[in-house]
Amino acid sequence: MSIIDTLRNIYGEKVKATVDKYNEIWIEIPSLLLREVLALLQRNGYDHLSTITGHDDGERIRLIYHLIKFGTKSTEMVNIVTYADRNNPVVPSMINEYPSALVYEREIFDLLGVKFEGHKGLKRLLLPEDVPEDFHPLRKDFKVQE
Amino acid sequence: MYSIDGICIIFKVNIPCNLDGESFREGRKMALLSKLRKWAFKRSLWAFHLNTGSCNGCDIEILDLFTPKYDVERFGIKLVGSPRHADVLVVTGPITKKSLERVKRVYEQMPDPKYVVVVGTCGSTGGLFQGSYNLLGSVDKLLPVDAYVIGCPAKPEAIIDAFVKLMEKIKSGA
Amino acid sequence: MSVRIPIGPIHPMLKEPINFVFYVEGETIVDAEPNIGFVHRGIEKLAETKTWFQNLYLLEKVCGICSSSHQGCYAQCAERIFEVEPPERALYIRTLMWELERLHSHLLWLGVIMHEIGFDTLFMYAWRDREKVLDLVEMISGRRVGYSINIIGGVRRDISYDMLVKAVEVANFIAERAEHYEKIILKEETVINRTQGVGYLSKADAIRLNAVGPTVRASGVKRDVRGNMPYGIYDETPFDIVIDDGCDVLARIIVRIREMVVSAEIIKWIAFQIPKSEDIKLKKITPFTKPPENEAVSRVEAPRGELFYYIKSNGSLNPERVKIRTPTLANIASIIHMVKGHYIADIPPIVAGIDPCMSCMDRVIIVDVNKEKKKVMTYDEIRRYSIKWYKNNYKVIKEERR
Amino acid sequence: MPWGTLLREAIRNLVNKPATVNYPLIQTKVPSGFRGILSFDINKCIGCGTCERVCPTNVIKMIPNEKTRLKKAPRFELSKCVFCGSCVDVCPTKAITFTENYHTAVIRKNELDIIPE
Repeated sequence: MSIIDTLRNIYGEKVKATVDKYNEIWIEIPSLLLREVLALLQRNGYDHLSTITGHDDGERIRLIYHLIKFGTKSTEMVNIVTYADRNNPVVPSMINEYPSALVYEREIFDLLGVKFEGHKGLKRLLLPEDVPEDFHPLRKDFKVQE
Repeated sequence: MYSIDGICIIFKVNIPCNLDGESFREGRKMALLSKLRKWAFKRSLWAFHLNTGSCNGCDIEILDLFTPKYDVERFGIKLVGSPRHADVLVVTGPITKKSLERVKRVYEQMPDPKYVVVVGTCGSTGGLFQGSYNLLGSVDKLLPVDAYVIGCPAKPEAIIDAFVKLMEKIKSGA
Repeated sequence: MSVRIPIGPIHPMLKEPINFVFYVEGETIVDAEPNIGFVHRGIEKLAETKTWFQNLYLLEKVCGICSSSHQGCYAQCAERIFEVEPPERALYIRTLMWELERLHSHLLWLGVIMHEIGFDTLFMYAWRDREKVLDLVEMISGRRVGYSINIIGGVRRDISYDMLVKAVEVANFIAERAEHYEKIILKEETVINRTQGVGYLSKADAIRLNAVGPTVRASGVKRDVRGNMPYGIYDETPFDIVIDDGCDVLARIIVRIREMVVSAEIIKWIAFQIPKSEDIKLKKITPFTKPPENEAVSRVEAPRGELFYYIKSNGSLNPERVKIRTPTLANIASIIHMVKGHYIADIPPIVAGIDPCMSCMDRVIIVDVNKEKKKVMTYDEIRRYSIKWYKNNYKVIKEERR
Repeated sequence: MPWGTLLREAIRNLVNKPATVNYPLIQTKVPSGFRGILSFDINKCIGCGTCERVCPTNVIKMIPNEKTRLKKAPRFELSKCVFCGSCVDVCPTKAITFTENYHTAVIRKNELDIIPE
């Protein structure tokens, strides 16, 4: 696969890639490389960011960037997986590469508490303003108080 | 200041009425005015549709009532743009916390003889969204509800039934 | 100095409450800020507490109009997790329901946008024709809205011969009505005045802002999940992506009307090509089977654009994570870009232009800075104000836009 | 103004019959397979409780009852029901079925409940 080879020979072992049955490419990278890898992908034509998925699996917070490259003949789909520490999750923001990430990052900050450095208006998107500061419903240890 | 409620019914003028629902009923001796009110209400019910977090299924069924196939203007039921002209508040959706404040504001802006009809299962009992962190659950935790229409979404005919039942309830003076 | 206007309540005609704060200098809009969340019911958290089959009915209620898209996308994603393939006939029935839903959703939107600019007769006509699609869908699935026809591994109800005959009849009727509406709209000056050049989104901006669905196709970008990444049986159906390079609200109307004709073609093709076989669902998948532990992504072309689902399972009866991204969320960045530089009177057609699921409870407060007068208007009054405003000075604007 | 198409449309509307359904006087006939209010037949029920586990909105609650083999029968609190039909699909003895009754407008919420006698 072209994109996996380019990433491999640039970053070597730091990149783990798998292809699943429905030719979706899953690439795992450390969060430090996030901005470079996404800038590289955007130069290679992956210009559509479907969304950013945030998921708390108990030890770490997984962030998945779902990208699509609309080629003339074929369409490639790449999912970039990166991890953030659970207590103080900070990840570089993708606002200038993908402007539509403005709303996705605010949603993940609202429901999971991941801070995106470089995001201008990082406020809550979905929950009302008078909600307590550490109220992040999608965290695994979130209790519903009635 | 005692408001002349019956008069304001005839001219559809919203004189602020400081008598809340219960003491109005204690004021039974105003038989003439309540008869006037029943006669006035038999003709037309103006409805204001309020979406408190619904999935749009019931909202579209409510709006189907005002389009050619069901056309509830035959019974004088009209959708108004603001709660100040409305008699019936048609509420859909389990009240989300963010719209809680606005539901109260809309309910208080309605002139006093007002009724609430809840359309949809999630408005009546929370339905599929019971136990969610961001919902109040059912509408009757906040507003006094006069009629429920169960269904997800309710069939437009069932919503017409609810209006008919509401009219009968008004006629019997409840 | 820009004035801050919170917009709402948007007319009850639109459904899902969204609230925009527009920064306005005089009549032109300088900036906008979205404030959504009035309909946030915590579905993603609830989906983690319900079982795989219960989620079918929960996720169908994310949006009442494109419920079959949500359920179909979830079922398709779950089938990728269970690693099963539904039988051929089930895929045909599932695609038929997707296309019928696109018909009634586009007709609904055509009525909404016409009501936004004051053309109420077309609103009534569009919704009267929509009733025919709803009657057909009630016959097939047992309910007008929210058909819940999909299950993991196939479809719940089979489709009989006379339902297919009626489907072809409705498809012909809607295709003929779509051509009729297109003729009217392209020649009707009031519609052209209010929608041409309004809400301009150039092709480069549409790609940069990752707009989806008819909004991006109206800017000349050939992006449609059914065309680019065919799922289900879309690689066999006669399907071509409808695009228009008008880049404004009028182009979005035309794209949606032509899409209705394409959907009618697909329905007729399905009615003739559907394979005759008894099995419509996989017997081995029951409401109590546990999936292997993996994760899957699935995309579907909902009437409003690309709908995206990501599900991760940990092998138990409840999914570990269900991520939903609705098409309206993807188009919000485009609304903010499109609104800049337009008048207050253009807010209704632009905001309704991307066919968002929106209605709201706030009030519009327009603070007139120089006269220090505070005017409170509901969205309904803003519509009448915009129609009146256009009536008395549309000549000026016409020269401006030429 | 597209006079040609509008004139044709106006004449067609004059000729066609009205689109309005005169609902309360003429009860609309729903197609077969319509998902209306549930009906429950106690004699067919064996009390297995599968419907209780499968219902997404916990409408069904098993209460002790003499008539069924496992000595319990479902009680339906239909004000929570979303009429999805998963209980109808999963019931082994087809004790729960859909009726074609769509009159679900009620004054009090418990008017629709089905309690097995």
